[in-house]
Amino acid sequence: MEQYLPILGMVLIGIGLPVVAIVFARLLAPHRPGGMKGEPYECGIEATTGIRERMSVRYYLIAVIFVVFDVETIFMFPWAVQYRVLGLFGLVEMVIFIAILLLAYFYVIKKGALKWA
Amino acid sequence: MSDQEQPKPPPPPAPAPAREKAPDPLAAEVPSPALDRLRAVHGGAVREVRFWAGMPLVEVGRDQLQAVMTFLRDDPSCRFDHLSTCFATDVPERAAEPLEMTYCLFSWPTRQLLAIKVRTTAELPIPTVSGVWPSADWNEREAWDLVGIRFEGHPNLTRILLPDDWQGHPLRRDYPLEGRPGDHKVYR
Amino acid sequence: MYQTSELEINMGPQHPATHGVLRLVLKLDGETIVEVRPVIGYLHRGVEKLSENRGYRSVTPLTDRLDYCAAFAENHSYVGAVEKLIGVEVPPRARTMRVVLAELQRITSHLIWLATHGLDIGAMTIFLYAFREREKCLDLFEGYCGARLTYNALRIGGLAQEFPDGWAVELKRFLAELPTRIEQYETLLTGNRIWRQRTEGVGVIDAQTALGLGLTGPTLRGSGVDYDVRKYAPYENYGEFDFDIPIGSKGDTYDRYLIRMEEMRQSRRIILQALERMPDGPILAKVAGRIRPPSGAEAYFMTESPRGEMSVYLVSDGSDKPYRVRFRSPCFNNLQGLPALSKGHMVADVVALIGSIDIVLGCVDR
Amino acid sequence: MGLSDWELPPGVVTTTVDSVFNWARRSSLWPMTFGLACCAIEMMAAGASRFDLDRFGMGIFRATPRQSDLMIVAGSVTEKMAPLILRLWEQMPEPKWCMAMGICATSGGPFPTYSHVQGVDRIVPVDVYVPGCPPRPEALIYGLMKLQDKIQRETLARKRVSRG
Repeated sequence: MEQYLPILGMVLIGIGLPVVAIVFARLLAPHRPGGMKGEPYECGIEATTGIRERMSVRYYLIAVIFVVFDVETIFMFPWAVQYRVLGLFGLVEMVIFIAILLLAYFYVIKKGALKWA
Repeated sequence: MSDQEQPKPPPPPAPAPAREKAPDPLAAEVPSPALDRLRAVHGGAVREVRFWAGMPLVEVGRDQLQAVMTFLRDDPSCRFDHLSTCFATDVPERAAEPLEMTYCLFSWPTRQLLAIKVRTTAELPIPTVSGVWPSADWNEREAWDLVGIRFEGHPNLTRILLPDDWQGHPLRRDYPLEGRPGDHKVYR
Repeated sequence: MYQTSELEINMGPQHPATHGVLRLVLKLDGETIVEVRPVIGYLHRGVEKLSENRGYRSVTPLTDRLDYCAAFAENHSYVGAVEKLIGVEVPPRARTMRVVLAELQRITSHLIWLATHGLDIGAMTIFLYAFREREKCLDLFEGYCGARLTYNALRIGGLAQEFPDGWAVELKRFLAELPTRIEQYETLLTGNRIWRQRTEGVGVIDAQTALGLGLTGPTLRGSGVDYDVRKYAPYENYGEFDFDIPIGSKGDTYDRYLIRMEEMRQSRRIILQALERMPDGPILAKVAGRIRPPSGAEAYFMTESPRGEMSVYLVSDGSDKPYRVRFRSPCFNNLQGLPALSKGHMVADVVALIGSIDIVLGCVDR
Repeated sequence: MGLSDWELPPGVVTTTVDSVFNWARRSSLWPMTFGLACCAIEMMAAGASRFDLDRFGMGIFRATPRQSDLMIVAGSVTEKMAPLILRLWEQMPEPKWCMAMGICATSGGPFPTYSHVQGVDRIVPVDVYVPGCPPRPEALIYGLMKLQDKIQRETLARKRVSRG
């Protein structure tokens, strides 16, 4: 049971910090909306086009590819921490994992998803 | 050009000196091959020629401006490939044609400097030169913005320096320096 | 394929990468630029109208504030124009001193160009390094005329004051360490893959279009045209010193970067030669108390400022106030070339391009 | 519903809360990069390594008004720029302060012309004026320290006189 305490502590801190920050900010910070504060900021110019503008799909493609490889690095963290304990098994496991993602990477490059123009 | 032409001062005539002053050495004529070429080919267009500090100031007729400018740029002995700047001046003393446009040309290959002047009124448009040198585009827009000379055939003759809803042309002599009452808006 | 609507966005007057209050209306298709429309005038203070209401001598402080990164170059072109208008002969010592100060100003201006150009592309360290050298230059200028930015050090007919003693020694010490500093910048940038990818092939312009657009200075010399006012219309005594004009080959941002780095070395060469051959004698010519050039007198004086050909056209009407003053600013024409330079590039390249044509908005809007 | 809207009576509670709030606000004033003219070069020099604004917690120049507390109007304000300055000022979240750097922003400076606003306080309420043309980085830092003193004296209690 005890070894779960640190996790509970981390969860509490994880949830507590943002909640405390938001609540105190809402309570204590001056709050004066109105005037031009609500307008979208466009370097000082009155925004001609609205915010909800149709964006090119390429942004979405690049964002998703980034998320995939970012999550890949996150999965490496537990392995990197327990590198000694996992030993050869962990190494082989990770090499396979990286190889699969490398395959995906070359596929993405070949399909030209990263090329912008 | 045997007799030394007395330089006719276009802006207000200076107080007539008591005795006839010897012509200023700075106004001396300087041999300028480009000017001679221009006179030879476009003699009709050239209205008046003056010199000052070694730079020929040539006044050209408004209608032949386009032809003169293309000639000056393309002629092998002139080769004015660099329109350094062109700006407008308001000279109210000359009531007939108060607005004056000065084109300052410099030829890098032949190292010659030449100033071409064209006179007009607020209504009569001057043919644009942005066809010959694209760099004249913004200069002419500034001339329209600050002095109010119209340019015929200019791709986008709008205000460039002042806000779009500005009234009047500030570089006119009758425009007060600190601005007319409506210029400075009140915010607080 | 699929058709997305073009996004029109303002890279507006308040923007960290526009080097002042320049507004670019960008029409974008995704990240690629369809059309750039510069909107200027947000710093138009009407200096030309103001200088028509002042005496010839009191216009000089206004010229400091036009191109505030190279105030000496602006002073120099205005004072030179007045001297040409009234035919004053500047004594040789004053001319050589002007060359020394003009070239020191070129180094200072190129340093701030390098700092902001690097910062725009993401090289934060080069900003701090270049400002460290620039502070040394500003100390030298402050030692000479008391001001860091707006010098007003020139008088019609010569210079305001002599070099303070020990100033030339200080200048030589700064010039001695300058090459190692430039090497430091070059090791940071020239071989840097990111820097090359962000600048090579960006904003290519050929010589003919550049000439037609009236580009001057390093922006024009990037396309392989060696037009420099110091060589083609030498003023002061630039003819006596030997220095060469670096020119580019492809006309892209990388060439313009290499040119300006090389120009700093050439300026150092000129200053060292000028300090050796410094003649002695008066530093201010005798000029009439009230400057009243005859009416109808007009003069045009061209100088090579760090940004390009900076010239002043003076018209006189016989009174002691200039009738019309025209400041020909290099940044005005270089900025006019921006749409041509940024055809088909991406938004990030426009940021690199603004740094590459090195514009100062005070000089554009006057 | 900010704390200052609670209409607290001035007393020992508010003074301690004041000192904490003001200390926090004073020591991390994030300026907005708003360089207009020559003063912007001196502001950059102040931000660079020799005069280093980071010693005061102000080194981080935020590009957008949304994340900045201090607007340093560094340079000449023209008629074309005036409505933009007002919009940028409005788009900054409270608490915000404004500093007029240089005599152009303070009172029109050497340009009494048709297109030049004779002082930015005709557009936005200014807290600190820094004279000079351009003011040296030390003068700017002195002005910022003056602003910090001003922030230190602010209070959340019921205001006797309403702040403009």
